[in-house]
Amino acid sequence: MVEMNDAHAMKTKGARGRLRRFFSGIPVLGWLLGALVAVVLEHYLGDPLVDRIGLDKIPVLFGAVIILKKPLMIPGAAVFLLLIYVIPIAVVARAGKTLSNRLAGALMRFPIAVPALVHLGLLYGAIHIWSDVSAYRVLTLKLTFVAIMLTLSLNVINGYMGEFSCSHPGFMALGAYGASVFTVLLFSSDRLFGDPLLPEALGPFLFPAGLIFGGLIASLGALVIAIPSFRTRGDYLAIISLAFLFIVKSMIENLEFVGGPRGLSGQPNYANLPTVFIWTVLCVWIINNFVRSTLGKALNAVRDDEVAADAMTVNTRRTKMVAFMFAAFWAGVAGGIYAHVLRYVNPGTFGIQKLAEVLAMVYFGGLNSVYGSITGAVSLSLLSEALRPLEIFKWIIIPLLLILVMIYRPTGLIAFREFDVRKVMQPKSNRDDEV
Amino acid sequence: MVFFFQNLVNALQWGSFYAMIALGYSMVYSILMLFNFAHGDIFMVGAYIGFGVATALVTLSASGFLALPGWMILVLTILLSMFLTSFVGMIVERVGYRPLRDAPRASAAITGLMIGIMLETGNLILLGARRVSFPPLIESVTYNVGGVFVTNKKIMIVLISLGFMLALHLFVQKTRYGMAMRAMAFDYVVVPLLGIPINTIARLTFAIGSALAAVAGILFGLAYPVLDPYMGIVFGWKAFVAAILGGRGSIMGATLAGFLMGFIEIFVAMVFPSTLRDLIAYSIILLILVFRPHGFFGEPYSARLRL
Amino acid sequence: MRKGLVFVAPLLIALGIIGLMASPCALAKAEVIKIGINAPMTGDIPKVGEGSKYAARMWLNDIEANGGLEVGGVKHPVELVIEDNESKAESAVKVNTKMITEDEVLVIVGPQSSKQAVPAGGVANNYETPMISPWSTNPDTTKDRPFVFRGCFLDPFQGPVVANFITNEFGYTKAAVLYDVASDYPKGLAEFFKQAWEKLHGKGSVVAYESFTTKDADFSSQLSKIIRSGAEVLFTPQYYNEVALIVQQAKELGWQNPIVGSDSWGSAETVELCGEACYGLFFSTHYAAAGATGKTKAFIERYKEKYGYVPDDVAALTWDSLGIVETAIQKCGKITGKVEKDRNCIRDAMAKVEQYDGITGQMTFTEEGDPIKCAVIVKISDQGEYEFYKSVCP
Amino acid sequence: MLLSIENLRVSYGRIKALHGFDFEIDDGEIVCIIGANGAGKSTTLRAISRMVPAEQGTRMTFMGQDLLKLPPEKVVSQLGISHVPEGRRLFGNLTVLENLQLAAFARKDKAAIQRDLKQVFTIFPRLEERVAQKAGTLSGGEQQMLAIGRAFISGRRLMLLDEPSMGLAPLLMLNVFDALKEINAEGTTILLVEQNARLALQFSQRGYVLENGEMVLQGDAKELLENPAVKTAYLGG
Amino acid sequence: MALLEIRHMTHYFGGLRAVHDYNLDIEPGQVRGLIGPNGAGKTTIFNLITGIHRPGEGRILLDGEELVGRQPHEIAARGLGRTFQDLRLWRHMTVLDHVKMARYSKIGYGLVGAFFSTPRRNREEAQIEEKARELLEMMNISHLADQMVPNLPYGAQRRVEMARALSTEPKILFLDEPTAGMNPEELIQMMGIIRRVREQLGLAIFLIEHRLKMVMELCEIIQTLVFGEVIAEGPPDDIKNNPAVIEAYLGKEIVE
Repeated sequence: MVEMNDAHAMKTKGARGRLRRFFSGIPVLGWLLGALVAVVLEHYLGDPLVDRIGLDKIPVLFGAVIILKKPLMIPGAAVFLLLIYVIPIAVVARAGKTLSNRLAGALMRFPIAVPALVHLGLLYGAIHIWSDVSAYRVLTLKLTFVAIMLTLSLNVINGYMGEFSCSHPGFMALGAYGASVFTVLLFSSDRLFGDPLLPEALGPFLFPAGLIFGGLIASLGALVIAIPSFRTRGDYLAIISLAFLFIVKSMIENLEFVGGPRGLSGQPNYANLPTVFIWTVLCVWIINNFVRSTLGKALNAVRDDEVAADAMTVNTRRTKMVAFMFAAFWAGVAGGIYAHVLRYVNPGTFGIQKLAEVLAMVYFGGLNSVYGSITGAVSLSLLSEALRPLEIFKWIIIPLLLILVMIYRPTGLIAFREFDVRKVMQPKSNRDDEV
Repeated sequence: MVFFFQNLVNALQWGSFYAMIALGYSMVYSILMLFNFAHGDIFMVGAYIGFGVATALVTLSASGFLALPGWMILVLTILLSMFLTSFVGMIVERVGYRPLRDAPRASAAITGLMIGIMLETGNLILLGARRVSFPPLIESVTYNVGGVFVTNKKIMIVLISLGFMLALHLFVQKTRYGMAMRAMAFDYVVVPLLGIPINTIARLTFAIGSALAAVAGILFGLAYPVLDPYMGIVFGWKAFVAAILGGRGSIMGATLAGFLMGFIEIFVAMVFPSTLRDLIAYSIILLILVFRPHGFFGEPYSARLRL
Repeated sequence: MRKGLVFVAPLLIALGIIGLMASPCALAKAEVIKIGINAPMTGDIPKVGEGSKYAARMWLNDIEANGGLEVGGVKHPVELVIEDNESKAESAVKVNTKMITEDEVLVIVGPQSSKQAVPAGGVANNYETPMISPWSTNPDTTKDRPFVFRGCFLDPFQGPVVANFITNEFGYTKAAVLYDVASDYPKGLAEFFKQAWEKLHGKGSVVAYESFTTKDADFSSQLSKIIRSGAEVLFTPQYYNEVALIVQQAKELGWQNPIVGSDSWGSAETVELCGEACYGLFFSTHYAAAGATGKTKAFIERYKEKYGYVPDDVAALTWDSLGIVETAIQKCGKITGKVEKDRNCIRDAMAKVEQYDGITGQMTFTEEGDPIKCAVIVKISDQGEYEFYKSVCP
Repeated sequence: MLLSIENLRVSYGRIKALHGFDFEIDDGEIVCIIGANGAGKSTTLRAISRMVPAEQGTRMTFMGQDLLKLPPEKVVSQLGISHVPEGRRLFGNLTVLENLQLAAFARKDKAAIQRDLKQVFTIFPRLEERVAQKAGTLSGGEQQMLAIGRAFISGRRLMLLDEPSMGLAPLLMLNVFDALKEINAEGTTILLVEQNARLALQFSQRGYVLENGEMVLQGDAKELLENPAVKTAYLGG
Repeated sequence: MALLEIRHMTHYFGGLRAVHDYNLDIEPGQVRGLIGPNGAGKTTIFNLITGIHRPGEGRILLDGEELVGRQPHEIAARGLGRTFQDLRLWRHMTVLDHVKMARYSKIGYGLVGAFFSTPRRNREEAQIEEKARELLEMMNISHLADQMVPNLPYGAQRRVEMARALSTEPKILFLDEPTAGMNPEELIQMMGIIRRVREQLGLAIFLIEHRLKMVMELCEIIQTLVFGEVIAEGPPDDIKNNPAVIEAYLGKEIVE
């Protein structure tokens, strides 16, 4: 696909084609380096530059607020974006093209883990420095990461396996409460659970255990849906999962020991940016591994034709069970992180509204695609943050956008595309030289 | 015993709302194979249109220009609102569903959700955050029948909704449009091959579903006279449950399941501590579906039921 | 490469010049005081958001009419940053973070309901920014958070007030409670009322303790149970929209005893929605609109004139919270422009506010940041107006 | 000339199903299109009944009227072109009578509908016996009869038949073709698409042979039957 | 003892009798045919044997082991591979993935391997892929390995299905109308493929067909099924001349 696009770009005339040609052949590594340079620039030169061009502050979400709220400052914001982001990234990526290609090539000679870690390290570096400018960015990023995990895990059921599951907020709630009870009970003094049972210093180390605990509880809950899914599919299963969501919510409201409708607060502050990032990467990595293995592709076989799958030795029950429990596990982990980011949970959060949000992200981004889920989660999270200045009209614009996407790309922006880590990191051949 | 009958009366009224909304859901769902997640919000719009029409008529009547009795206003309100709301339904169909008829059904579900959000937000923008109070069109009279309290409104609501359900049933069974709808529910691709305009039928389906939602909205306004822009969400989703619980393509099924939902909610609260109502009520529904995996009148899942 | 630069450079320069020209050269003026309002404009309770917004705008108008907020002799312009938290915890936290770190507000007023105020309070406390939630009654909102205050009294106070009032007024001994189990304010208040009632009349004196779920509209099953239980009075600490339905349905089911409510009844809409069915009922609240005197009356009249309806308690509490903020800022003596310093100063001043004379009564903050204030019992008159009935102080 | 088509082009996404098929049918004829699976036979029928859009450059006229301007339901109700789709596609949840009545959806002439209904029952007496039965419970042959009867009522100037022999035992197959002959004798022109080339050619007057979306042969059916190329390719030697 | 033994298999759908007292013996390497008019219950017999439906009565023994009551995937893994009349390919999967998927039962790396991409998984996946490519080679469709199936011509889709069925490493291959909808040319190719498969892999084959020419040429023994009952069984020549068969099924066409 990628090659085809490039080849296509070669032929197209005009500014767009020229632009494409100009930037073709830059590996992901090159772009990452560019981004890193840009964020470092922003970090050190952002404030002086802002003073010089008369902005109040560094535009926090690429100037969205300024564009929508203070049209007079748009030129300033544009200058800032150009000087800090567009030009440095473009220049570094383009000028370093040969170098980064060579570097990427050299890295690929190591076992796959090495280039993967290098790329992730660079990505994290860029994100970290970018977010260092403002706590608001940190929070937005954390919640975006949570959204990625949620969307991706729901895509396992709704996209890869083709069921319409409505229970995801329920799984998330189970995970959030599971992990919260774990950490609050063990490490924090609280109105409901009293003094911590373990020394607080252990907390950050056992936090992963807490998240896994939450994930496992969510997995257990998923059995309630997985078992009926052996006998029924489609709409009826959608209703079962919806009923499950109502049940979970009502159950938590009735559980006094976790605070009932008042919610549970006092989660220790363990969910810092690196932790959230690492868990998100883990989630993407494991889910991607799974859906690319033959065992995982059995989900697609079950979706496209269950009878045929069965006849081709695919254990469909096991497949469904694994899919539901696996997706629920990650929803649970995401819930646990969510609870520790906000440091408060209440059952009201995990209702229909959350469901609509996650569903929208999955279908907007694209079914059956890791790329799609990441795109959907990131773009909708950032969009709903960036459009904040529109106030209530935001809730006209975002739905409208989604409707348009559904009409013109019914399976979402990037659907049915495999996420091949190796391909992503590979050096790109330089076509400019060939032409 | 009195207590039981009291709750029975209550459940009948409550169930008729679920049934009415589930019917509209079921129409679109079975005929076009789409989840119309905007239906709950069309119910909301219907209630607001009803509110607008009723208020206008009451004012008109009070001004002496056109003195109408309460029941007359009610009848006019229902008819006018059905008419107006059916247009809303048709617009929703045209904008949100027709372009997606051949898309995966889940995409249409998302569109529906989004249209719903737009309707809610639109209401909020237009009318502000105030909740409005539905005018009491008829004087409420309470009858005490051996300790069971029944109001004239309750009787009227149950009767009107049963009447509309019967009318719908007859329409679908006896008229050629109804026949075309049933045919479309079975296999819509070949419907145009018989000279039946598919878009007309789809529009009609949405129009009827929305008109029913408007009736439900007005009756709801009479029984529970507080309207707010988000009133349709929970109702919509629960009616969605009822529509599918009834079984695909079954008007009887949707009606029964709607009443069943109402009965479950009321009677669970009657027997068990009411804090556990949702927990128990939805566990019951979940169990029903586990043991009757295709709803009451539905067929086993076929390839067409896929998303 | 070079070609690209040729393209971009002039564009860049042009943009730069425009940017420089357009930038406001505001340097010499007095420091702007920014106050954040974190309110639910969309989502479950848009009405609450609207009330907060209107009250805040009115307050700002007053300040602007004075030419700014005078602190230590300098008039500072005031800017309100109003953000929508969509009635979501997650969004409330984002909004708080944004207002604190991006907009650099000095104080935050809101979020209103506890679901958002509890997590948002954590953020405010972390960043050492004073926050006052006008309406949140959950103890967790302010607990162990020196920077977080609230403008209303807590459930443990209101519960006994109502219980005592009913006992003294009617002499009943059997009470029923109907509340929303999924909403923390009614649930908390219901619990404290039950405790207080059973303390007065012994265990089992709350003969029916029934609940429903947010957005429910039919309470007939619960009400039937309540009627059968033989309760003499019904306490329902619900929001005004539900009050209307509960009261009407109770009447239809043959309930003839009094129904008593809490401060959440205190909206103009209660009577508007409920109609005659609510006439003659009592509820405890922060202030009574009808029969109000002095500045309370003035506030109500101004608000009504401006926005077309009698303000509800959220608006009044928001107004008072802003008043407290104003007092604290003035007490602070000086706005330095250094955000951290000003915030700390304001917090300290707020903690020391004593006998603030608001439209919802006099208040003083406890160590936890909760106010000590009096409750008012209001009767809905036969004209549908709120009449001051009596005042109960802790 | 009843129907004339020039340069019929249809694509499904990137796959071209038909590239430039020309053909015409005279009033009262029986014409068949034969060819391998995927040659574009069904697509041709679908394009005529406007179920799939024809691409730019296609011209289609029926009795001098431009077909391409009409939506699918008008093709049936205004021009009287009926289509018996592949696999019959009856409404299994409706009774036999309802299936037939539905076919008259767009028709207003009550008396004529009744007359046509009678005629269907004379051609297929089996259907009259099962009038109140749900269509889904009919046997394969009865279903095919109903499908043809339904098409007969919905429009009778031109009938498009897509694989009427599919899934029928040889004996039943012949019954069905006898009935089609009868319908043709009543004045309905028939365009037939068949997998079973021998049967189709024996039954028709003229034939077209499609290969990969293009017409490779056309002519008198009897001649095509004898054509050595057709023989080896489609008649099994 | 035969490889596959079916004794007295009877099945009802609702009150409708679909299959009555059906018996079958298949020896290793044998090619058998099943013919009969539409609705006679041929596909039902396939579905009963492969476990999609559970027979009401009767026993099905593969190598002496009872199959009745097992899940379809277990039965398939024990060596009953099949194709479907209506193809039943997976819309969103590549040709290669189809063939790989059919080796599901042979995967040993388990969930740990699936989640964490262990060396064992990579090794096994590589082996599976190699085997799959061999099969594609055998079907002459290796150049289509990365295509999505809906993009393929019909004949190629049939081959994919065949490759997929073979990938389960069956002892007996059940072919349900493998030439449905094919033109004569494709039909001849398909017959070639079936012969080759049988020779190279030494499978037993059981096929349902409408095209008598093909059945007669390929099969050693043919059963004729009418209304769920076997009315004749024997070598092709016997069947061709059996008056009961002619009357019930072949009808005029053969007589002509």
